[in-house]
Amino acid sequence: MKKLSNGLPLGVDPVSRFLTLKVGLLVLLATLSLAVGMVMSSVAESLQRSLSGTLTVQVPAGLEQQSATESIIEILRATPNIRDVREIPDREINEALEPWLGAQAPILDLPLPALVDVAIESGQTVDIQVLTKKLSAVAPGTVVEEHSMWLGRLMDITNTVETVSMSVMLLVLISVVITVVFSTRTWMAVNREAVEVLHLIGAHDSYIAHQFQKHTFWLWSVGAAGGFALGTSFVLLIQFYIGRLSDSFLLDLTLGDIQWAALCLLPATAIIIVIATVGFTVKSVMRSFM
Amino acid sequence: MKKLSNGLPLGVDPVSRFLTLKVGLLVLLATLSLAVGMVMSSVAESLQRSLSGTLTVQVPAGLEQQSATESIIEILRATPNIRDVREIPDREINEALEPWLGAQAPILDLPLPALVDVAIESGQTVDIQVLTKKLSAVAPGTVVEEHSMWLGRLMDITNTVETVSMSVMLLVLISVVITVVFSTRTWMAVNREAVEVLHLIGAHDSYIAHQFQKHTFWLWSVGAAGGFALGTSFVLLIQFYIGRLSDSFLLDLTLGDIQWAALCLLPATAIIIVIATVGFTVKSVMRSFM
Amino acid sequence: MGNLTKKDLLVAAVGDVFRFEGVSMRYRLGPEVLHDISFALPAGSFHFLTGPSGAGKSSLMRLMYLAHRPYRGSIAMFGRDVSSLPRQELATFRRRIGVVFQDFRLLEHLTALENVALPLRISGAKEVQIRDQVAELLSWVGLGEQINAKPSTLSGGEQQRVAIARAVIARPQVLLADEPTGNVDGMIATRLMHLFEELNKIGTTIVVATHNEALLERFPHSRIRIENGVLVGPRDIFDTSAETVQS
Amino acid sequence: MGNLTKKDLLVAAVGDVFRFEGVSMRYRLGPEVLHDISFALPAGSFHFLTGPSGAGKSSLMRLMYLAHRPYRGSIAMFGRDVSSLPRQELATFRRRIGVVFQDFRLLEHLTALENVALPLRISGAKEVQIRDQVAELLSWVGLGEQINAKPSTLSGGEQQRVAIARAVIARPQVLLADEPTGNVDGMIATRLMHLFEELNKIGTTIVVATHNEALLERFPHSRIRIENGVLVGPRDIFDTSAETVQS
Ligand SMILES: Nc1ncnc2c1ncn2[C@@H]1O[C@H](COP(=O)(O)OP(=O)(O)OP(=O)(O)O)[C@@H](O)[C@H]1O
Ligand SMILES: Nc1ncnc2c1ncn2[C@@H]1O[C@H](COP(=O)(O)OP(=O)(O)OP(=O)(O)O)[C@@H](O)[C@H]1O
Ligand SMILES: [Mg+2]
Ligand SMILES: [Mg+2]
Repeated sequence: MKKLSNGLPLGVDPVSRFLTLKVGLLVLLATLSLAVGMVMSSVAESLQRSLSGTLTVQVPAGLEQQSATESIIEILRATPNIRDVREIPDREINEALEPWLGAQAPILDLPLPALVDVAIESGQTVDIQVLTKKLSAVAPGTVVEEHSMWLGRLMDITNTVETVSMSVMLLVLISVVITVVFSTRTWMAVNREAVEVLHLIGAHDSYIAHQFQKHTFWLWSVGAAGGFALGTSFVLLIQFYIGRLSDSFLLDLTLGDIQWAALCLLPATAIIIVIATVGFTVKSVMRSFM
Repeated sequence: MKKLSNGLPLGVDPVSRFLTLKVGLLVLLATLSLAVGMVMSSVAESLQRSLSGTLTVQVPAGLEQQSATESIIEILRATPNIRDVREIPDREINEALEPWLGAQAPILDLPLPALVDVAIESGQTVDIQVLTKKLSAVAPGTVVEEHSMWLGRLMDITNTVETVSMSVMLLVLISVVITVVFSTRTWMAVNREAVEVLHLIGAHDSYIAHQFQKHTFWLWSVGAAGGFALGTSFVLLIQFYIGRLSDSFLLDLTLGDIQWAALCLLPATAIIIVIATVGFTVKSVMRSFM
Repeated sequence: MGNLTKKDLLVAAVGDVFRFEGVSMRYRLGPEVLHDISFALPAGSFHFLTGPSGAGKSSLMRLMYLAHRPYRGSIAMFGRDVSSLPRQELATFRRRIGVVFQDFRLLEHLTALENVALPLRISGAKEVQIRDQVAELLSWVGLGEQINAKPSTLSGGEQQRVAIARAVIARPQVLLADEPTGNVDGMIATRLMHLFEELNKIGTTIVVATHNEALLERFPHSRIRIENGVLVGPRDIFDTSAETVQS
Repeated sequence: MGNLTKKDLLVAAVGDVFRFEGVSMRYRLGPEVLHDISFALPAGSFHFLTGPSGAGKSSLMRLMYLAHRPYRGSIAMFGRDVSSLPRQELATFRRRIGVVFQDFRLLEHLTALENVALPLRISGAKEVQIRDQVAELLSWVGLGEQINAKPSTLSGGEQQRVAIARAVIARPQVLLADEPTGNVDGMIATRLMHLFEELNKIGTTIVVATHNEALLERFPHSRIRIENGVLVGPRDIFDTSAETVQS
C-alpha cells in the first residue's frame, strides 16, 4: 500500500530537478576551488622552503668556458653568506631547453652558457651587482640571475591563486545559503495555502520544517554527490596528467591525505549548512503566521 | 489611473528576475563564442593564405656559415617548384628568440644558425628528405623544417577552436529555446487556473500568447542587452590587450566590420527566436484545452 | 400573435440555444458521469438545474460552456454542431455565454474591478468605457466599496457576487450559473435572482444549478432534474424530437 | 440534579470554551470588520452564526480558530487568555478545534483520504490505524468510492464533505463550520447536521455559520447574529458578565 503523504507537495517536479542540477554545479565549483586552493597553499609552502635564497650564474660560452666556470665557482665559494654552489650538468641544461628549442638542440650543438646554482644562507642576502662585477672580471659576459626575484613573483602568483580559490569557495558556500533561502521562500510562497492549512490544523513549525528538510536533504544529497564525484574525478585526472607530463616537475601539485580528507568533508558540510538554513528559513517564515 | 491588468499574473517576481539573469548569461556566452568562432575563422583563412607551402632551412653556425648559406640559397633557387627564397636577417632571429632567451640573447652572442625562408609554388610540394640530403652535402648539419607541418597543426587547432566555438553558440541557442519552452510551460502549469478562466470566457489562444510574449520580450530584452554589452566589452578589452601586447603579432585577432555586424545581430536573433518559441509553446499548450 | 415582445422575436429567430442528443460524458478514462442526455433549451428560457450532490450538474454545465467534449452524442449550440466548430469560432461562441463557476474562479492577482472587466477586455473594449460600466454593476451587487479589493480579501458571498458580475457584464446570450447563491443571504439571493430575471426578459437564456429549496419555491421556473448522471422529470421538456417547451 | 449526562459533566468541568471581551478585529491596516464583540460559549453548546454576507461571520471564526489576533479586546479559550499563549501551545489548542473552511481549503496534491487523515498524522497517529478510520468516515459522508480521488476531480458538494470529514476526524472539542452545507442538497445537509448533533452529544461545542434558512428552521439551536461587524440579538447570550446560556 502506498504511504500516505505528509501534507506538503514536495514531489520531484521539474523545479526540484533543476535545483539538483544547480546544487551539483555549486558543489563541483566548491570542490575544484577548494582543491586548487589547497594545492596552491602547499606549493607556496614548498616554494618558500626550497627555493628561497638562490641565485643562478650564467658563464657565457667561449674557448675557456670550463676554466672560467671553475674560477667562478671558487670565487662564489669564498663569498660570504653563500651556503652552497653547484654546477648544473649539460644534460640538465639540454633538458630544460628541450621544450623551447626542440629535440634538435643537442644536435645543433649550440654553445650554451654554463650554469651555476648558488644557495644563499637562509636569512642572508648577497649584493647582486657587486657579485656580477666581481665575476665579470674573471669571465666577461657572466650574468647573475636572481632566482629569488623570480621566486617572489611565483610566490605572488601562488598566493593570489590561493586567495582567489578560497574566496571562490567561500562565495560558493554563501551562494548555497542564498539559493536555499531563496528557493525555500519561493516554495513557501507558492504553497502558502498548503502550509497555512497545516498550520491551522495544529502542525508545529518543526513538523513543517522537518518535512521540508527531509525533502531538501534528498534533493541536495543527490546534487552534492554528483558535483563532488565530478569534481574529484577532475582533480584526479589533472593530477594524473601532470604526473605524466613531467616526473621532474618543479612543483608538487598533488593533494596530501589530510587535504583529501578536507575535500571529502566539503559536501557533508554543505548539506549540514543547507539543512540548518532550511530549518531556519521555514521557521522564520512560519513566525509570520499567528 | 492605473492601467487595468490584462488578466495574467505576469509581474516582475523573483523567478522572472532570475530568468533575466540566466538570459543575460546565455547571451553573454553566445556573444563570446560567436566572437571567438569568427576570429578563428578569419585566422584560419589568413593562415591558409599567407603560410601555406613554406619551408625553413637552418644552416648551423660555424666558420663558413656565411658562404655555406649563400651556396644553399643558390641550390634552393635552382630547385624546381620553389617560388621564393629569402635569408632571414639576424635582427629578426634575435627578436624571435627574445621571448625565450631574454633580452640578453644578443649580448651572449650565441652562435645562432642562419635561417632561410623558402616559399613553394602553390599547389606543389618538395621532397624534404631529398632536399635535406642535398643541402647537408654543402653544409653538414643543415636542417629543413617543414613550416607547413607546423602550420597544419596550427590550422588544426584553429579549426577545432572555431568548430567548438560555433558549436557552443549553437548549443547556447538551443538551450535558449529549451529554457523558453521549459519556463513557459512551468509558468502555464502554475497558472493553469488563470489561463483556463481566460480561455473559458472566450479569449483566443493568440490573446494569451500575445500577453506572454509581451512579458517575455521585456524580460529577455533586458537580459540580452546586459549579456551582449558585457560580452562585447569583454571582446573589446581583449582586442585592446592583444593590440598592446605585440604590434607585430603573428595573427590578426581582431573582428572586422562585417563580423561586428554579425555579432550585433545575435541578441536580436535570440529575441526573435524567443518570441517565436513562446508563441509556439503557449499555443501548443492551449491546444490541450477544448 | 398580437403583442410580440422582443423576447418572442429572439426565440423565433434563434430557435434552440442548446440541443443535446444522446450525450454521454466521462472525465478522461473514468466512468461515465452523464448518460444519454437529450434535451433542448429554447432561446430566452429560464431553467433550474437540480439534483443531489455529485449527480452531474456541474459536468452538464461544463459541456454547455464548451469546457469539455461529450464522449458520445452530439451537442448543438445556436443551431450549429459544436464538434465541427474550429477553435476560433469556439472562442466566439464562448463569448456569447456567461458562466458563474461553482468555485468562482476569480483571478487572485486581479482586483474585483479587473476580474469583472475581463470579458470586455477580451472582446477588445476600450478601457474608459469598461471602467464605469464595471463599477456600476459592482455597486449594484453591493460591492461599490470593494472594487479595488483582491478576491482573497473578500468574504465568501462577496467573491460569489464578483463572479456573478463577471458572468453578466458582457450581456451574454446565455447565462450558466452553478450554485450562484450558496454563499449569500436570502436577501441578496433574491436580488441576484431578480437580476437574472431582468436579463432573461431581454432575451438571455438562463440555467441556474442550485440546491437552494427556498429559491426553487419562490421562483417557479422550469426545472431540469438530474440524478446519477441521468435526466429525470417531465418527458416533454427533454423530448428533443418534439418542439421545445418554454419556461 | 438527578440524571447528569456526560455532556453536563463536561460543561461543569471545562466552563466556557470561548470568552470574547470587547474584541475588535481588522485586516492589516484596513477598517475594523468586527467591533466590540463580547460573548461566551459554554462547553458543549451548539450555535448557529447568522448574518448578511460580508457581516463578519468568517472573520469571527478566524479569531476563534486562532488564525488572526484581535485588534482590541481579549479572547479566552478553554479558560486561558489566547494572547499570552506561546506558539507551541497555540498549536496544541488548534488541535482541539476542527474547522470547516468556507472555501474548503483542501490540499490539491493529496487524495480525499490523505486530506482527511492530516489532523491524525499531525498528532502522530500510526498509519494503519488512520487508514481504516478515515475510510469509514468518508463512506459515512457518501464518498466511499472516492477516497483516492484528488479534490479537483470531486464535485463541489463532494469537496465540501471531504472538508467536513477532515474537521471532525480527530474528534475535536470544538467544531467551527463555515457555511458547511452551501454546496450539498437538502438530504445530505440534514445528514451532516445530524453528524454535528452526534458530536455535540458527546460534548463537542459547535458553531455553524450559515445562510441556509431551511436549516435554521429545522434545527432549533441558539443563534448568534452578526450585522456589519456587530453582534445583535437576545442580550442574555452575549452578556459575558452573566452566567453563560446553554443552547
Ligand atoms: N475533473 C473530474 N475528474 C473526474 N471526475 C470528476 C471530475 N469532476 C467531477 N467528477 C465526478 O463526476 C461526478 C459528477 O460531478 P459534478 O461536479 O457534475 O456533480 P454536481 O451535480 O455538480 O454535484 P454538486 O452538487 O456536489 O456540485 C462526481 O461523481 C464527481 O466525483
Ligand atoms: N483577508 C481580508 N482582508 C481584508 N478584508 C477582508 C478580508 N477578509 C474579509 N474581509 C472583509 O471583512 C468583511 C467581513 O468578511 P467576512 O468574510 O467575515 O464576512 P462573512 O460574514 O463571512 O460573509 P459571507 O457570508 O459572505 O461569507 C468583509 O467586508 C470583507 O470584505
Ligand atoms: Mg457542482
Ligand atoms: Mg464568510
